[in-house]
Amino acid sequence: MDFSPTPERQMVAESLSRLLAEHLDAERRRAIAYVAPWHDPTLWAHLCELGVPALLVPAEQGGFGGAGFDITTAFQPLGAALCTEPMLGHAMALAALVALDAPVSEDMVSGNSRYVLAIGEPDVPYGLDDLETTANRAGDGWQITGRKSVVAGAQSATHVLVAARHGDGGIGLFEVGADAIDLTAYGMVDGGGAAELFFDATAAHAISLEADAALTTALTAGLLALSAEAVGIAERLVDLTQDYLRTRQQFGRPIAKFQALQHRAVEMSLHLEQLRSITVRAAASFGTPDGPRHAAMAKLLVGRRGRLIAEEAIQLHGGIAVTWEAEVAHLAKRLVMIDAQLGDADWQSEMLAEALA
Amino acid sequence: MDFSPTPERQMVAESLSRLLAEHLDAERRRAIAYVAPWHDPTLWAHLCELGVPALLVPAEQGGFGGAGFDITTAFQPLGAALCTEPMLGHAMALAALVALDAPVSEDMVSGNSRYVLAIGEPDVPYGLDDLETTANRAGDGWQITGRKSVVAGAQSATHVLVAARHGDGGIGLFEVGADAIDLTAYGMVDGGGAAELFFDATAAHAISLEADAALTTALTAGLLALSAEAVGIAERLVDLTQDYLRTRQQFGRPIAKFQALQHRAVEMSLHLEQLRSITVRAAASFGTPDGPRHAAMAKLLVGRRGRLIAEEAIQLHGGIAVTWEAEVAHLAKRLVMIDAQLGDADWQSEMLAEALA
Amino acid sequence: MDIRYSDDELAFRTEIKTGLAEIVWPELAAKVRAGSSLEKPEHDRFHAALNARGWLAGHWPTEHGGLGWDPVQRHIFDEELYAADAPRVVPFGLNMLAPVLMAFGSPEQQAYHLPRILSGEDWWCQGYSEPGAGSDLASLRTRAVQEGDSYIVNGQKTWTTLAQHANKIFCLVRTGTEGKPQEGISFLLMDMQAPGVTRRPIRTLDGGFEVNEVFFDNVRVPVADRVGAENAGWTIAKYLLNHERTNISLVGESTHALEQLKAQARQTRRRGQPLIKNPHFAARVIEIEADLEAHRITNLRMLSDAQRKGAPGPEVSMLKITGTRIRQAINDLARRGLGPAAAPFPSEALSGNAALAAPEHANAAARYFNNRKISIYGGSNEIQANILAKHVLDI
Amino acid sequence: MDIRYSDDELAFRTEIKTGLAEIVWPELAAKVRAGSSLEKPEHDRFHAALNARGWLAGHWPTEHGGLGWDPVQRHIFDEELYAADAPRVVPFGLNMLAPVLMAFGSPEQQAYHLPRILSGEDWWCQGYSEPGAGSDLASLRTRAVQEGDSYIVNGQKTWTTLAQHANKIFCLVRTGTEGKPQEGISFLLMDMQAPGVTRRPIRTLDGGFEVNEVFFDNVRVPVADRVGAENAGWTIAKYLLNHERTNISLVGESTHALEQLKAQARQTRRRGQPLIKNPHFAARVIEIEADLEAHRITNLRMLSDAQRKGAPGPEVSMLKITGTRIRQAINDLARRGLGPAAAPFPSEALSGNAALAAPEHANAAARYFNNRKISIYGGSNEIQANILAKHVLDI
Repeated sequence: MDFSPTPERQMVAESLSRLLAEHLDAERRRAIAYVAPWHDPTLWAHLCELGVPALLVPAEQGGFGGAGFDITTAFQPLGAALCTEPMLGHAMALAALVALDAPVSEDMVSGNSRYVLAIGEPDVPYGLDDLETTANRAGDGWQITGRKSVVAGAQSATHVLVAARHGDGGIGLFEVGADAIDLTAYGMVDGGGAAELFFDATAAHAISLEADAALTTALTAGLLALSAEAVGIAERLVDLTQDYLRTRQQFGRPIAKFQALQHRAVEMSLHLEQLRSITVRAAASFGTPDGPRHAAMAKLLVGRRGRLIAEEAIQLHGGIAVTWEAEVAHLAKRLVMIDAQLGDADWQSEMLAEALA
Repeated sequence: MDFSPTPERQMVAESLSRLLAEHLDAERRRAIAYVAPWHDPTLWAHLCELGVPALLVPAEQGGFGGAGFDITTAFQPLGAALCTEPMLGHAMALAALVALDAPVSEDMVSGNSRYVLAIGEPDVPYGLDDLETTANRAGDGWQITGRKSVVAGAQSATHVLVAARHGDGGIGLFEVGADAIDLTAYGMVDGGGAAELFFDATAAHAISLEADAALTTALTAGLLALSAEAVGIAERLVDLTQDYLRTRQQFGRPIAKFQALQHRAVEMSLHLEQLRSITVRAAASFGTPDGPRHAAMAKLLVGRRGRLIAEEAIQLHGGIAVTWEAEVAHLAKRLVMIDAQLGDADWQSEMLAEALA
Repeated sequence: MDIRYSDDELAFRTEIKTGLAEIVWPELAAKVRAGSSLEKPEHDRFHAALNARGWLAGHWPTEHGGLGWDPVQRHIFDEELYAADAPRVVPFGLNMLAPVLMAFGSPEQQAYHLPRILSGEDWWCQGYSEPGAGSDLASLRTRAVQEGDSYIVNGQKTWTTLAQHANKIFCLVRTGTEGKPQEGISFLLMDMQAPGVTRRPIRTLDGGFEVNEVFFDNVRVPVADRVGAENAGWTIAKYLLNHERTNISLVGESTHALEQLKAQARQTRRRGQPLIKNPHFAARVIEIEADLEAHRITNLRMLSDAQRKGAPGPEVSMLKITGTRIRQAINDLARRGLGPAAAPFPSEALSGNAALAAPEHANAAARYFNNRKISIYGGSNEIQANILAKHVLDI
Repeated sequence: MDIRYSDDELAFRTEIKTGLAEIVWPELAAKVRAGSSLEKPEHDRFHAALNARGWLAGHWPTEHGGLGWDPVQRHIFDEELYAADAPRVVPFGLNMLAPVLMAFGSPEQQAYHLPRILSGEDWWCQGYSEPGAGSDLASLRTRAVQEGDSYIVNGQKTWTTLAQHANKIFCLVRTGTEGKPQEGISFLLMDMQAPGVTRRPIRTLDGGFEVNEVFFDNVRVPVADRVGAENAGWTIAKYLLNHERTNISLVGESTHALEQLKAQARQTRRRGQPLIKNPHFAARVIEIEADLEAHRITNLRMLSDAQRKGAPGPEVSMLKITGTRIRQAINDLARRGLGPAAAPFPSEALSGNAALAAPEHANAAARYFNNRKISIYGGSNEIQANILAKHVLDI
């Protein structure tokens, strides 16, 4: 048993952290994350040069990674830096294609093309079972009709992979060029961008007509990525809060001297430790039959305990934490809002419960 | 708006507290509550002399009370004293008969007869909907077949009222003499007694064949009584814990000086305040259309916050609280176990949710 | 025990409800429902309409031009404001400064300021908090040094709510440095237009602007504009904090927000049925509903106590803690109920066919984040817990 | 990162599993499942069987007759004990006194006592807590005064687990009153049969007997039976507290208890279906399962750290807090799952046709109440939080 990262992953993580420290300090991040296009194409290019997309792809498909711990290696530093580059959707698109053993283009591995995987819909934000978007044959190709909702990163994607139900009820995966889509882009309360995608007999190319399993793998990859992102954020929040307690003076002494606050700081550490461990568990299981189950557990704890960490970080900082200038505010917002991506805590709990009985 | 008790109820509550202080100190309570018949017939007689059963009956049926605040007036002091006299079952039986406008005997009002209302079954511990015990006509009378489970106070009842399903699917209320029933009596982990009641074509007398509404009223009265009992216990637990924090010395000072414990003591007070208020709410609504809803809310909060009060009382007392000699232990046990009577917090939540949609 | 409203109180409620229906115009109600910030003219128009009926200061004593509402009437008025989708009455002049003037102000100060508060001529804001002195008022550092018949004020205030609309500010300033830190504090009435006063908006974490920093650079304040004696500001501050807390249960606001939440959950569809039928979501709604019902009674019990006994005791700290928790729990659930649709800034283009939720719900995430403040300001919940601990543990 | 067990470790697990299947006899497993107290002969027989294979002291270093298991092996052994419905190994001699003797005892003490611990000839209990000194060991008051080559011991110990079976007790006693309170403490080995030692059982809140008070009235203890130097007991106590905590994650126990809970919830019927299908109950099970899975990894991470770095750090306080919370949450849910059927004392007549639940579940309420102790003893969770606060906040 060995809980240390491999030297290679350690090196990638450190390079990535350095890169982000250089190009995305807190002030710059605020300038990018809340203004269209809600990310920075230059920063995206830097991430690609470093090989972040390639890290998410196995060697057979032209990358140099693709394991669960590769995903966490990338997303934990991205989380700590509150990076809003549209890497999640790209990672999920890659995971779907890899799972289908479908061709992965060089441009996709290098990040020259930016992909996004569009699954959720207004009434079906989570899961695959009740999707309403449909695909119909049209000549040699397909036409997609329906709406995909709050697709993170879609505002700047060059290619969109769409999950849609086709004639015989199965769920297929279809590719559409971004410029063929009626798209409404917007910014998010926690930074970054997303879009509503409206399909009205929009021409598409079928990648697979039996994509259920591959989409489940992509969702698992997404849950793992979000959990790692959450760990990166939660670590920052815990650090900042501990620092603040040590430095902030009230009633003539550092507030870290107040036992009630001490115990609450300890609770935050306990939550964080659970998040770290369950994310390790999910990363180790990625690609095994336990992968989806452990990823769901990770996302469940991220939803529950992540919110508690975020709320306590704000409360223990006091007024300063509810201002736009405070890094802790933006970290807290992102950590809370992660819950609403790809299935919140209650959803994960329901999915896990179905397997319980 | 007036939140003070009427002078009459104030007087009854004080007399009752005095009576219990005289006859049921902590040591004597332990001697009674855990040894067959798990209550004290002499104490029962004293309670009846004071008019506790009569307090639960309206004047029209020969009592001098019967309102929601009469129920709480009786049960809150009974709770504070951890009295295990079988008053709950008697109160519920009375409430059912009153709701049916059925005759209430003088012996019942005086408490010379001890009644119990048997509803719950092994697979149907809560609610009326899925009851499996049946009643069949036999000549002029009826025969009951089935099992009633963990019927508190049944071990010492003289008469049993049984809820059973009859021919056309309705739920009726039937009376059986206690000596006609195959009964296994036992003591409870929180003190007091109960019994399993086995009916095998047991002869019974029909009180009503349409008892659903009356049984709902009886259950509402039971929930209110249990909530008031819980308030009485919770007040004692909060008092004892605050006293303990003020007196107990560790690390050279009273542990009340430790801020982390201070804040937890405050949390206990907040829980208690919620229990007090929701019980007032339920008492005020008893007999109105909102009665069942507010009683369910009260029992819901008793289940959730009562447990937290009990657990914190033990934790803040430390080791001493897990001993048999400690009053706090017995108070905590009873407060926790109240949750499992007549529908626990989850059950109440489900019932309330059904009305929500 | 009779916890029903009296017939008079019920009639009072009907009167208020009917009147508010006439006062609140549709655009105002829509903005309030959507949680949008109001413009100053909207505030002014609403205040003037309330004042025309005497309701703006209904809770003021009659000798000062009020109607002498008791705490229960005031609570009913508050509930009805929310039920009517009316905005909260801006409290700084009416509910905070006015009681201070009535208790500590000179007859001249009362005669001059109280009518101007009612008329809307003066919009007051509150200069209490400073950077570095949030919950710890004794450590405040803004200084006032007497020069002839004026004080010269230097320093900085922060978290000054709606200062962007205000022409006046009441401030706690340090006038003495001897004795205990809280002994050298005075209470000044200041003009926001005076030379040397500047304000800078603080953007809150949700992107909104409602609080400000206010800077004082050699601002001259007539000594006559001090309320109470020099160095007696601590007493006034404590009096005011207590008054500020009387309306802190948030029962009216939470009741209304819970109804909004239920409406939202009935409209939202998940797995082919309304969200309100999801057992987990429903259970959370139910628990809040039960907690709010209990809290409502606690509030009425304490109002009824206050009606009999006069000033509220330390138990009102309970109302603050429980009230803010319930309010925040509703905010949290409203955000969660929307799922991913809570994340977009609704201000940005989510109109027309791209709309993700009804306008009154779409702001759920921003409101959740913004309302993290309510357990921090007005004496943080930790400070309230300290107050309660002193009370219940006799320490 | 590779969080799988190595092949050697998997082989080790198989060996233990197979062996325990041979060692644990059916009546023992049934009693363990039902949570019943064991008689002394049952403990003795089980210990002897483990000792025959060398497993009783598998974690002892080889020079003292152990097998030198590393922390991971020890954890595997612990998990398999629970999986086999085997009782916990009584830890006082084996896991608490033995490491102290190895670290601080004289060669004579080691040579005499360690074999007697293994053989079962001596059953040790722990004399730490005193009335009035629970978490605050520095304030203990049992006194040992030297007289010739003996100490004369007077005082009282409490919470002495299974002292009813013990013939020996190791004690912290006060031998000095100067300096800091913790400086005058010594560590003594005492004979429970010595004149002046009396014990009195403490009944626990669930009605059981497992802890005791032990009284010392002029008990004579040879100075040779002191471990370490006079007044050096505090160092030993801290060392021992640390060792005691290494097994405190309760991962093995909780894993097994969670499986029992699920089995119970599959058997229990509510509203016409198994309780496990109730959304609320299932959600609680799921949350515990996720927490336990995380905690399992935390435990392995810390074991793996300990394997590399030697002694565990203050992070083990995390294992204590989280481990006890998870264990108590399972106890709580098992009790709740039974509903009213949890309330009767199963010892009283709930057999035959009156049975309310399978014997391994029927004790759920008593176990829940009894296990409130686990967040209190061995350094309460509040003490653990203090330790962690020092660590994370550098205070």
